Amino acid sequence: MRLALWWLGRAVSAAATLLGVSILIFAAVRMMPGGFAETILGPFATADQKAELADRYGLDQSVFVQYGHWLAAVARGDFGVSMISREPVVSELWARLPVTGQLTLFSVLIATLVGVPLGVLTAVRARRAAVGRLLSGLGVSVPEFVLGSLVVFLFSRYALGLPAGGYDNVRSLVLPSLVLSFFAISITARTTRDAVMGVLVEPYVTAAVARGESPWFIIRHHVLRNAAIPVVTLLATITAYLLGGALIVEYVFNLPGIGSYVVQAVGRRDYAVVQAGVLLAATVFIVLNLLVDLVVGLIDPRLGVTSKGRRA
Amino acid sequence: MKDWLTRAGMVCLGLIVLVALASVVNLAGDPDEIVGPRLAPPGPGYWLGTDNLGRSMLPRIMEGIATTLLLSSVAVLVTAALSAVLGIVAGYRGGVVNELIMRLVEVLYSFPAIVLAILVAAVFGPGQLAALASIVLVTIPLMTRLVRAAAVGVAQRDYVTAAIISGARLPRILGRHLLPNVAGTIAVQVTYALSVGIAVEGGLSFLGFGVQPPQASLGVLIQQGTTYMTAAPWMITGPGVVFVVAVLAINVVGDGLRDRFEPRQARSLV
Amino acid sequence: MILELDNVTVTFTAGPPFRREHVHAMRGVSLYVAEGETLGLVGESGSGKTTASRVALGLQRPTAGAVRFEGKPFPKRRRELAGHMQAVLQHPHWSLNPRMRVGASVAEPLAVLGEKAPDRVHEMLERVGLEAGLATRYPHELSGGQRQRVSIARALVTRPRFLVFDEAVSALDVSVQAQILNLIKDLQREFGFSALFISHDLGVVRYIADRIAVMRGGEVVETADTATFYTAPAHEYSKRLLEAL
Amino acid sequence: MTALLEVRDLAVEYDSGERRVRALDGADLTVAAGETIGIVGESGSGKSTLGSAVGRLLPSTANRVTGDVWLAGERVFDLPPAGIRRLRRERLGFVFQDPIASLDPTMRVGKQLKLVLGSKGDPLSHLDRVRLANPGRVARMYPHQLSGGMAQRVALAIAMACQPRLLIADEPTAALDAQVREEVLEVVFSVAAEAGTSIVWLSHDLTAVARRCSRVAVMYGGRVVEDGPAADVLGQPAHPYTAALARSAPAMASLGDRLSPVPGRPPVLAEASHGCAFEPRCPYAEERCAKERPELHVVRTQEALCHRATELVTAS
Amino acid sequence: QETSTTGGSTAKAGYVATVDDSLPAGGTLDVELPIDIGAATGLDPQLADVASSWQLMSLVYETLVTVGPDFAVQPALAASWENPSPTKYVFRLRDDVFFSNGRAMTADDVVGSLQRLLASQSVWRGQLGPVKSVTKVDDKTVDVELTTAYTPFLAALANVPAAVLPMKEINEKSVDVTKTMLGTGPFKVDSHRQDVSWAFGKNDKYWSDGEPRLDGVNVTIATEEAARVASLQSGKASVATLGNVDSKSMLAGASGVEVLSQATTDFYYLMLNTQVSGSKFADPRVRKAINIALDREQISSVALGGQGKPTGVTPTGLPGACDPAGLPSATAGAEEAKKLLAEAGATNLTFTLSIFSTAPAPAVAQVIQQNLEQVGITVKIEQMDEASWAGKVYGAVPATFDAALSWFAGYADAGMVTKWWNPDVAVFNKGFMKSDPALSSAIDKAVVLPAGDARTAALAEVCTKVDEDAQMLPLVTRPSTVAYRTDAASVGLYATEGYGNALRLIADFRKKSA
Ligand SMILES: Nc1ncnc2c1ncn2[C@@H]1O[C@H](COP(=O)(O)OP(=O)(O)OP(=O)(O)O)[C@@H](O)[C@H]1O
Ligand SMILES: Nc1ncnc2c1ncn2[C@@H]1O[C@H](COP(=O)(O)OP(=O)(O)OP(=O)(O)O)[C@@H](O)[C@H]1O
Ligand SMILES: [Mg+2]
Ligand SMILES: [Mg+2]
Repeated sequence: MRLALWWLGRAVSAAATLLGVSILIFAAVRMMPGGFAETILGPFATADQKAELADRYGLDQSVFVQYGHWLAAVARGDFGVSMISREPVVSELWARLPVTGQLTLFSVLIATLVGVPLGVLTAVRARRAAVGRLLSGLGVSVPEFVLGSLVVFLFSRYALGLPAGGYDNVRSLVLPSLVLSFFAISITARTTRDAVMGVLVEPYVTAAVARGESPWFIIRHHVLRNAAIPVVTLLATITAYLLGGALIVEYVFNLPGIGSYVVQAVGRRDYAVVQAGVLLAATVFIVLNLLVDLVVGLIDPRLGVTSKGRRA
Repeated sequence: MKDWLTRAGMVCLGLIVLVALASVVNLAGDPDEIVGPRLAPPGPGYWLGTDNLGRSMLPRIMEGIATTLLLSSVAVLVTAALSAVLGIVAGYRGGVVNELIMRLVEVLYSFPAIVLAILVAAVFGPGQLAALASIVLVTIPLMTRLVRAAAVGVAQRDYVTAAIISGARLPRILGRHLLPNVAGTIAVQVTYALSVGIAVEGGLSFLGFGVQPPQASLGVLIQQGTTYMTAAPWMITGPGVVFVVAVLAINVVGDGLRDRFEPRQARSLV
Repeated sequence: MILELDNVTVTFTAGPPFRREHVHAMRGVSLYVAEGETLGLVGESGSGKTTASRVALGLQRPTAGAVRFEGKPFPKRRRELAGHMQAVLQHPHWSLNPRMRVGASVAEPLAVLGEKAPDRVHEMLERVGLEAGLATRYPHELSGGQRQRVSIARALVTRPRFLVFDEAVSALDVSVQAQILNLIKDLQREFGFSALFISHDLGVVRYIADRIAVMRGGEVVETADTATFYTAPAHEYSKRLLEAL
Repeated sequence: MTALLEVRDLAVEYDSGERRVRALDGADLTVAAGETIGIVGESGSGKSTLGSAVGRLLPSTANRVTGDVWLAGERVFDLPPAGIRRLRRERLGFVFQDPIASLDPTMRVGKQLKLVLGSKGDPLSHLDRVRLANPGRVARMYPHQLSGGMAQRVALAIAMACQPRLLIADEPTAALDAQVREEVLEVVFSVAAEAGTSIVWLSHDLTAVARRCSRVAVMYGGRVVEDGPAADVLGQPAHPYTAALARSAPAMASLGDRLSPVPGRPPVLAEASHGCAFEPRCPYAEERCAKERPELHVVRTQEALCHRATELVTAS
Repeated sequence: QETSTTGGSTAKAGYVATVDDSLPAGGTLDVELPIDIGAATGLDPQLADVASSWQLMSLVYETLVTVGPDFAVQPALAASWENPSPTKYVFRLRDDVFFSNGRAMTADDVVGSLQRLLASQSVWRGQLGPVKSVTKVDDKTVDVELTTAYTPFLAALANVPAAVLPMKEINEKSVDVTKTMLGTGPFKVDSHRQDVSWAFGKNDKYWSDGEPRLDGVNVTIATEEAARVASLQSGKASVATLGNVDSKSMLAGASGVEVLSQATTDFYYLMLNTQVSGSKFADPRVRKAINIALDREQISSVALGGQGKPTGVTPTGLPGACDPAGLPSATAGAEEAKKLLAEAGATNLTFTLSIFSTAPAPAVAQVIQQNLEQVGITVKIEQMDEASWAGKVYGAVPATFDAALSWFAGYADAGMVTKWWNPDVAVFNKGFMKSDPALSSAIDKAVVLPAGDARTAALAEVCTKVDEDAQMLPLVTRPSTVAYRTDAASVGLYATEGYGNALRLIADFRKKSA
């Protein structure tokens, strides 16, 4: 019962966020300069053509009416059709989801597998962490498009064994994932470092040291679990970020993913696509946050115990 | 306790600021003037080579540093100010206010940066102001969340309770008690946001929403340099090195700050 | 009657989302504090002492029951009570804003009332046995005992009629504890405030309280005069507590 | 070396970059096997530092300036990392002030005990040993679900799991309320007695310590200023500081009495003190007290670091 | 072994590359292009108005006539034609033409297609000229009558919007040309994913013997230049079009990649808005001064890496185009410009130049900025995404911008593009340009005159008038770059292209097995 109530609360909050996102994005795409008419039909289009297009997509109605129609359609699972391809937006998003999804997944995996150990290492060897600090700083200091372009160039010119562009199979995603994870590794490492350093000053770590446990044992059994919460929270944020931020990598590696799809749609003011894409991103974000709450609840049994702990 | 790395980072930042100041008086020449052949390697008159319009890279890099530094620091200050208000209010007030602010932040999170950039450019007209606003919008969600987290902790403190018992009004509690005590968090986050801001500025240039030509910024220069990576490597080397050094330095200083604000020292596990 | 708690119940919901629990921090607690009197509130950890003090301070709305301060229910706006009640809280480390000079911290309750009286701040500092020169220091430049004195100075600067001491000396070592306890007693004699003194240390409470209430599991199991209590405790639990002393 | 623990002239300084604190200023302590000794002193007198130094658990900002610690015949500060770990594992047990915080919050109690015991031990029997009712239930609980008293018993069970020769308890009851405090102390002392473990109990409560320990050592300004049988130290202090400390406990005062705290503030040393650290607060101080470091004086059953110890005792 | 044609060295006159005929037919060619067809009008060729769409559609659709390497009109679906009077054209259709669905093309398809075009909203309707009627004479003959003489008629007929559509199927509604492509061209569409890829298969019944040589063409859409360069280097693509003017030096180190620079008749132009109230360019002297100050040679050499050529309104490279060096603005000096500005009271003139961020527009704009600085004009560049730019330039009447930069396709006849200088005809520029009756009549006159000296002179006059009117200032032609792998493909490319179609000769391209 309580569980159901909790879920209900979360669902309401999620719905509110999605509604907010939808209103904002709906208003936003219509506020963007360069109307659909000039953009999609081009400068040569006649007034009749513009009127016809507006009529076909209901763009001549007031924004409120349009929003109402759109919302009603969305409720039925109909996200509209792209003005460019005239195909349902959902089917195209669905077709592109695997690319972006895998790309994000791999990047998050890499970020975790590299960033967490790196972060732990730099935290434990706090005094000799210069290399680690520089390494993790490097990730933020090399923009994705630079790294991406460089990798694409090198791997294509010197045939280094991995495909550098286009999407055929999972192998095509190796390099993009690496490039994309570069930034994520660095923040994961930093967050892990902060979290681990926070844990290292906790009395139970002192207690473990006092028992004569080995450093590795302490890290494995006590530090990792306790440092996991901020890291897990961050990973969700990163996942959401990567999902949206994959676009530059998608462009440079010419991957047919969602990021480039939505950006292209923005460029053409293809309203339905932008709206659906943003709503998808928001949904993923919300679902991820929900997952994080659950996972964090599993890791830390104290959660939900209120202020008390902090006061005494 | 400053280690050598933090100190080195500070020195680098100092140098970079000096270069930025020097560019204001065009110490190394006019960054917009076409001085030589296109894509010329380093030579007399253009010591770091020329770009694809035959402009000398040296003054352009200097201008780029100034632009980017100014842009991202102003943006980050704005972000810090807004995040401070939103985060503190959300963290202290909790309940509905918190929900509202955090949802708003979440909404921003789910917005693609490019849509934000276009919209902002539409409102302010393309240019520095728009780039600035874009950076702010992109960096605000994370910082607000972190400030809020810190504020929640501070709001529990006995001195806040004491102020409430004394009958202090909200502005006093927020301004005198919460703000100064989350300032550390903000200060640390500012350095991170600064490096993110610089990166966002670069990303905006990649998408064509950065500062307006002919003004140089590190983002613009690196974006162009990337295009000409093979034909004119000097176009990426200079700005690239400056960029990496700047962001690394900021990060390292941020780390140092963080360690300063964390009074508890981690024990060695040995 | 400065404070009355009438059949107050406070219930918290806690626990992770999928295992919510209800904690009854107070169940049907009735207490009063008379003018000029110090009520000692003792009990084991988690028995609801702090919750009771928060209710008394109007920081926590009871789930059920009534609270009357100076004979009236708490006003909607906290400001109307400004200067009437104060508290000295448990942790000397967190009771002072680390970014505020000590003098400013002490002056804050006055500032809230719109008064500016630097001499009163200095006078108050002297009263709690601190040099006035300390006013320009930051909390981290003071010892635990000094900090706690500052908290007391802050609490007393508006001459409130009612004070709550929640574990105000528990974190201090014995010798400092003694200084503070003496100080509280002296000041009470001089200012005549009423106090709710919370502690789990029966030795301390015995020294300072006129009357003693014993809490256990959210309920008040015994209320008695200090002398009576220490010589002839009525409740089984009180007896066990005293044995431990 | 027959003693279990020998601390000789130990000086430890904390260097936090801008400020240096000399936490131990030549502390001496001897603990024989099976002995229970209480170390008392005001906050900042160096108790915790001494306790940590025994297990070489000082934070990285601390450095040992002089002195040595022998534990079971080994020089603690000369051991290689593996050696000190073995020593901690086999010879030493620690119990800290905040019992809940010293347990891993994300792990069930049983699991934590199991980690310490390895495959051989049975967690339930160890929980039973520290008189926890219903060990099976406790083993399945998380630290935050325990009361302070329960948590401290669990911490004790963990510390005593490997039958250490020496148990260092750093204010193990400071966070507990009065009743629980006694129960926990009872368990600590009886479990240690059963195992033949020596106890070093760090506390600021002279009365409580004197009641349970065979010996009491009083610390002041980073040195052990008085050391002797508990009853004597409490009953007839040889050092003026001990005397002042004994007078200040609220429980000692009778109803209506005024407490008499130790006047002044405890010192924070930045370097080795030139004379007696208690000199500024001492009612009996004379000229040499500020200039000469006091030597050890044997007074009755006690040893005291006071120039005037003998003199004052005979006077009183 | 055989080395293929490398650049212009072994290519015939009029070509930058010619196909090696000795190579065997067959194979599928991988091509990468920066953009897909993308308009709300879908795949309907008649409504397509940008060259990138024409290029892709030309794989499937064909026109009655086509243009040769020298812009001479050549037979295509029409085997021959006659021009009995200036206003009458009689086309004899080939009799071996089939749509890729197997149905033979008929005169009805031709007539229906042209009539459909004339009845449509297409821009190309205007370029086709004053067509009075299109009639079927017999199964193989189609008659087109014009109301007045119109010299660019055949050139206009040679572009994709005038393609022959499967009218039977369209009328039966069994084919929706906005969603599918069905034509008589060398290839047919096997599959298409918008903005991702196309797979074209061979049209087995293609009329030209032995063509197409390829079995198929796979087109990948790769927006980012770096991605296309990478595909060329790795061999993932055999042919790609590139946008950077320095592609050649950037790909210099990549073995096996040949970069071809193709001239086009497309050209950049600068718009000076005279319609906004308080326009800074209302005074013709100001516009003229700007025109004088523009250094088209420098724009070409600096912004376009030397690949564009200065042009008047008649695109340089087309027969009969005027010589830009002879225009009044080219012969006057900076002093003249300053004087004009002073006379107009426009000293310290400052204006904003709105551009889209797609390269090389920013480079062109920056050179313009430098040019105008020489005469004391301050230019502020305002860069935005293409959609915002379009909104700003075409979205409002009167338009709100100061000045803007764009480019026109130059087409295959020197008179065609001049029409856009008459806003009453062009319409889309009414928001920022006022019509000049003298210029309009000069344009009308030049369009009508048959090719020859008289037309050349008339076109030259149009050039001069445009130069003096200076509301839309032609700048330099826009180069196009095509790169291919010499070990994977043999390609043919005209030296100059009028309809932006780098794949014009694809039916003849061959694949090399690496
Ligand atoms: N905000 C809260 N949310 C949920 N539970 C709470 C909250 N505050 C207190 N509790 C619970 O209410 C009970 C009483 O808490 P309270 O703080 O009043 O006890 P206490 O007697 O002051 O204990 P201590 O001596 O440890 O300070 C405890 O079980 C506590 O966990
Ligand atoms: N990590 C540290 N860094 C710097 N100074 C320290 C550190 N730990 C302790 N000190 C200082 O060393 C001195 C002795 O501290 P220690 O913790 O040993 O005292 P204690 O007797 O245990 O006090 P308490 O009763 O408060 O626990 C104090 O002045 C203290 O401020
Ligand atoms: Mg409490
Ligand atoms: Mg201690």
